[in-house]
Amino acid sequence: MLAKIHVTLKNGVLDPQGKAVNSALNDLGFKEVRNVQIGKYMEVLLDGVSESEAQKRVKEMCDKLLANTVIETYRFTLDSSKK
Amino acid sequence: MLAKIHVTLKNGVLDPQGKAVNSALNDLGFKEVRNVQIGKYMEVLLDGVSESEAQKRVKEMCDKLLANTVIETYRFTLDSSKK
Amino acid sequence: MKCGVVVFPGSNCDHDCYHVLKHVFGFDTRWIWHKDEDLGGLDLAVLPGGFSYGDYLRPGAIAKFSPIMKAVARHARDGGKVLGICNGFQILVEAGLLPGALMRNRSQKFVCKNAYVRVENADTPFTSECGGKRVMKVPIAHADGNYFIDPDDLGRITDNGQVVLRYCTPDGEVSEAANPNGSVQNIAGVVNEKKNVLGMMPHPERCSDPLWPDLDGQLIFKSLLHCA
Amino acid sequence: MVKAHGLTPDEYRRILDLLGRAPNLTELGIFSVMWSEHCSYKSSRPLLKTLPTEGPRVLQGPGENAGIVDIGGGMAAVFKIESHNHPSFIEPHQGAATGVGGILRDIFTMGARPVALLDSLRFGDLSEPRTRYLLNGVVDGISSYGNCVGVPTVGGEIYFDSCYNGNILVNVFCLGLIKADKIFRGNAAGVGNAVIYVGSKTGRDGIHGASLLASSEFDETTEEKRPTVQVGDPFTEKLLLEACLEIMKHDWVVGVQDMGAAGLTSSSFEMAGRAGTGVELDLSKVPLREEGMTPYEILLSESQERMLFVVRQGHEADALAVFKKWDLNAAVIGRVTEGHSVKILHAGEIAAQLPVSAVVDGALALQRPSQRPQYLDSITELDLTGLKTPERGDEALKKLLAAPNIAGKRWVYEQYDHMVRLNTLILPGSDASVIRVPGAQKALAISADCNSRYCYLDPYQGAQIAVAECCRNVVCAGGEPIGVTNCLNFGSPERPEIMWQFEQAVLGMGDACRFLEIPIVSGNVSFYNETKGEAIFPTPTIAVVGLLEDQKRHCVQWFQKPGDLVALAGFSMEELGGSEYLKLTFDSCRGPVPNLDLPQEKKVQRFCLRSIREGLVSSAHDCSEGGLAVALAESCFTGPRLLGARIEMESTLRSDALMFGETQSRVLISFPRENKEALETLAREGGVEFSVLGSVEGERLTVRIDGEDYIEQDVRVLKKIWDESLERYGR
Ligand SMILES: Nc1ncnc2c1ncn2[C@@H]1O[C@H](COP(=O)(O)OP(=O)(O)O)[C@@H](O)[C@H]1O
Ligand SMILES: [Mg+2]
Repeated sequence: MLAKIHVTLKNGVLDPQGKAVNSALNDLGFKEVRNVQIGKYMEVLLDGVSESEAQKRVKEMCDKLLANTVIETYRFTLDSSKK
Repeated sequence: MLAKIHVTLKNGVLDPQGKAVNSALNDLGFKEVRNVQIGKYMEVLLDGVSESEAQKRVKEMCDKLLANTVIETYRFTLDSSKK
Repeated sequence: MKCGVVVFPGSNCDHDCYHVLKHVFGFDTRWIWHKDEDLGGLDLAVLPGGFSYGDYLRPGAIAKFSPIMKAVARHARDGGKVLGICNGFQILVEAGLLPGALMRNRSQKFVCKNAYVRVENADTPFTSECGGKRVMKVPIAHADGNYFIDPDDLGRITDNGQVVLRYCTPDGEVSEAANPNGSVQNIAGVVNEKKNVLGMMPHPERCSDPLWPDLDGQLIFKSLLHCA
Repeated sequence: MVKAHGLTPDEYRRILDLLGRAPNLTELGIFSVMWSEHCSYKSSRPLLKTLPTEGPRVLQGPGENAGIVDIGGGMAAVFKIESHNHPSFIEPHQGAATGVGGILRDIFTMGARPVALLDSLRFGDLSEPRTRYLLNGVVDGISSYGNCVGVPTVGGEIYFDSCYNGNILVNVFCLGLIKADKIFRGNAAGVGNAVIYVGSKTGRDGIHGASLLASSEFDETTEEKRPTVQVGDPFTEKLLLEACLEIMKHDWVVGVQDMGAAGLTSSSFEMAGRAGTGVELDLSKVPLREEGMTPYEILLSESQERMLFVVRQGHEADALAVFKKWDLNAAVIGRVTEGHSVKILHAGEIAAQLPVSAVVDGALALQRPSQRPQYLDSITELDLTGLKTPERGDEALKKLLAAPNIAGKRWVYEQYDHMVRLNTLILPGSDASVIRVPGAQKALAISADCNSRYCYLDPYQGAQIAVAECCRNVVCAGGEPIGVTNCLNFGSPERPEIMWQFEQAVLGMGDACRFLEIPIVSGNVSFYNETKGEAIFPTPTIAVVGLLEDQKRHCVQWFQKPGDLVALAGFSMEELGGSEYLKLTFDSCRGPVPNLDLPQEKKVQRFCLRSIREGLVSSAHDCSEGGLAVALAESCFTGPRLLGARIEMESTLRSDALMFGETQSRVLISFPRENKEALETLAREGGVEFSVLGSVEGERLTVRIDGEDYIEQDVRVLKKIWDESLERYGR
């Protein structure tokens, strides 16, 4: 089972990285860029768990470690075709 | 137009961060975790560009700045519903 | 010797490099602002350590587009010398002036301490005073010093003598225990094919002022002087 | 709504009196933050007034962004310590990072270049996973911010005790250097002058971070719009730092203040208050990060990396050009006006208009009741006869060396760039760090200290000891203490027992500084460090700056040469109360704290400083937690070279008290044999007890007491225990 997890900053939280990349892109001539947000993408491979179990466990992993829920939110999908 | 970009390490490039998170998860009792890979997820908001233009421009942004093609690959999708 | 220290937004070791070049070695040294477009007849351009553009996205990723980098590339192509230290090294690999990439340390943490490096090739303008696999004690201070290069290129740069510094024990043994950041084959510094561009993670400018007991960094600057 | 703003009915009545009308919502918000404990010091002010703040070197005492002390040769040292405890408990990485950012701005706002940081940290039990998470996050946050800005973090302190389980402490100290005639202050002087905003755009970060919570005007959706945690942007801070120091070279810069707690509100009101002027601001001109922000939100936002400048009329464009060079947002947002009020415009309307003095000086100073806490009745005595003395000290020594409060802090300071800018003459790992003054022969020694266990057992004496120990650390590095800053971390001032602790600690600190003749030039108070009625130990963190006229005459704590003699300056008493040994071996936190005899302390420090200045000693290390035995062991193995020592002592004290007791006013020194007589003479003249204990030799530490072996260990083994203990808790 492969969990694909996106962790992004909550609304309104300053994203200094996104800001810097935004202005770098503008300076490089990509004037059409209006906003950039940078987050994390993780793939976690799980062994021998059912989909419903995985659902619960991955949520727990995110809450405990993968996301900093004070400033970040997360979402994930499960892909049971991957071993 | 919103470009959703995933930047991940190439195959064969050791992912020290993924490894560290993997063993942290194992230590926390998530014994079912077998592998973790960590990449970046970026959302770039573009003003007034057509889909085909965006396709070209975002690829250029990735090649030039958003990914380091020595170690990373990227893929992206475009969402024209976002302003 | 005419030297220039490039100041990027977020450069931190610019003053340190300037101080050592100018006041310890007496080189004719000046500042170069990253928005400048030429190097004005320098012998040596130094890209100092620090956090250019906050190291946001990837260290060196944004700085490689500063206007001055075109001039640095021209200077390198024409055989001028370029020394990139720490963040300077990261900028040089991002700009493609040196092979490989610098990734996050294996420990995931910033590390500031003394390291030992062995000089693998004394036949470069930066290391001519370091023959006999000289071991130097030089401070490191970085979070992204984990050198990566794919196996084919690794073979090529090794055969070419482009691997100039490797982390080692105080006795010069290149071992896993002496590797502070996970770099491939303990690589701490590389040169380009023509050997006029050196990138290194350790900070020679931090052990060159006689105010301190450790002075191994002087070897790099003395080599440059010797070659000039 | 008044209550939701954390104002009492009395305070609200006072607002009505001062204004002669009811405030609107924005104005109420302004009063609420400016009269909060954090900004107004309403509970602490009366006591802080008793502190000694003057001295011949003082160029700026408390009241400005930081204190300033003259170091001669036209140079001055600027320094302050500040807390970021609550934010760091909520989000350790960002909380600690923005703490570093805030204290840096306090220093460079005055025109000084920050040259060094210290961090003073307190965490709960390391066996708690939450503690380890907080520890890793805080260290990571400090490292990421300080390293990126390029200011070295050269030292600090770190303690663990269960009293901090629910309230960690993150105090950060910053030292800057300035030309004594180029000091900038937060003055909005000169009617017609421009008020310029520079730095990050304003977002909805941490509104009411400094005071209490929101108003009823906010609806349910507000929560998600209004993150309470501020995220630091060290890159912008670095640009701000360089731009500020560049612009301050011009004589048309009139005043500067950073936007810290209570953001634009406190900076504008305080600057007008100091200059006796008024200010008019147009909030429509403020660079905003988010859409639809109200005047209330703009005024109270605590977005980081922002400053307010007052620039002479006609030089607006010059100022903006400098900021543009550094890629910073900047805008002229107002003017200095006549009269004595701050007028806030937004979208062409008056959003607020308030008399400056009402806001800045109007807060009622509270005489909070104080009462000696009951717990003290039962824990201030210690019956030593009930405690069994071990035959030998080896096991106790090893146990102490592994204790997180004593073990080496390498795991922490290796994550900090402590060398950048090439000024760190003594790196972290010795009693105090030493920073050279570029372009001069001088150097400055800095240290931060507080043993809060002592303060819990006796806040008056504990605070005195914190001052004495901090000075002693600085002296051991060769510095003459010239200035103090402090960060007073306590529980809720609304509880009389806490007020009593606070009062005692302030009096103790003041008396010690007065006696040792060092002025307190800046500081910070952090109350409400308690969870569910459990307050932390009183923790008055002290930081001291010491001057070395000759930077070459600095001294380290570790032994230098085999053959050197080892001696103790000062004398040991049978004191185990409050010690780490008592806690570790007998699981007891009680007893009279070590005695502190200030005249004796002063004599020891003078002797120590003199012998370092005259080049007589090879090393000097103060005896603190773990006592003489730990000091000896550390002197053996903290240097670049491991060296053993052979020690012989005679004593009438219990051996464990002699070796592990924490008697104050003691310094362990080593020196070449030929200097013995000179040192003995100095000691005799200075009225200091001086006893040669043995010599530096071999690779083992052996201690014999009254002819019996007490400790006999391989120094390498001891070092390993001490060095590797803390990193086990790292991530
Ligand atoms: N949190 C910290 N950050 C950086 N350095 C630290 C920290 N804690 C301790 N150190 C360093 O470790 C050494 C020992 O600290 P400490 O045990 O507090 O010394 P002392 O008891 O002499 O005050 C000092 O050099 C100090 O600067
Ligand atoms: Mg000490």
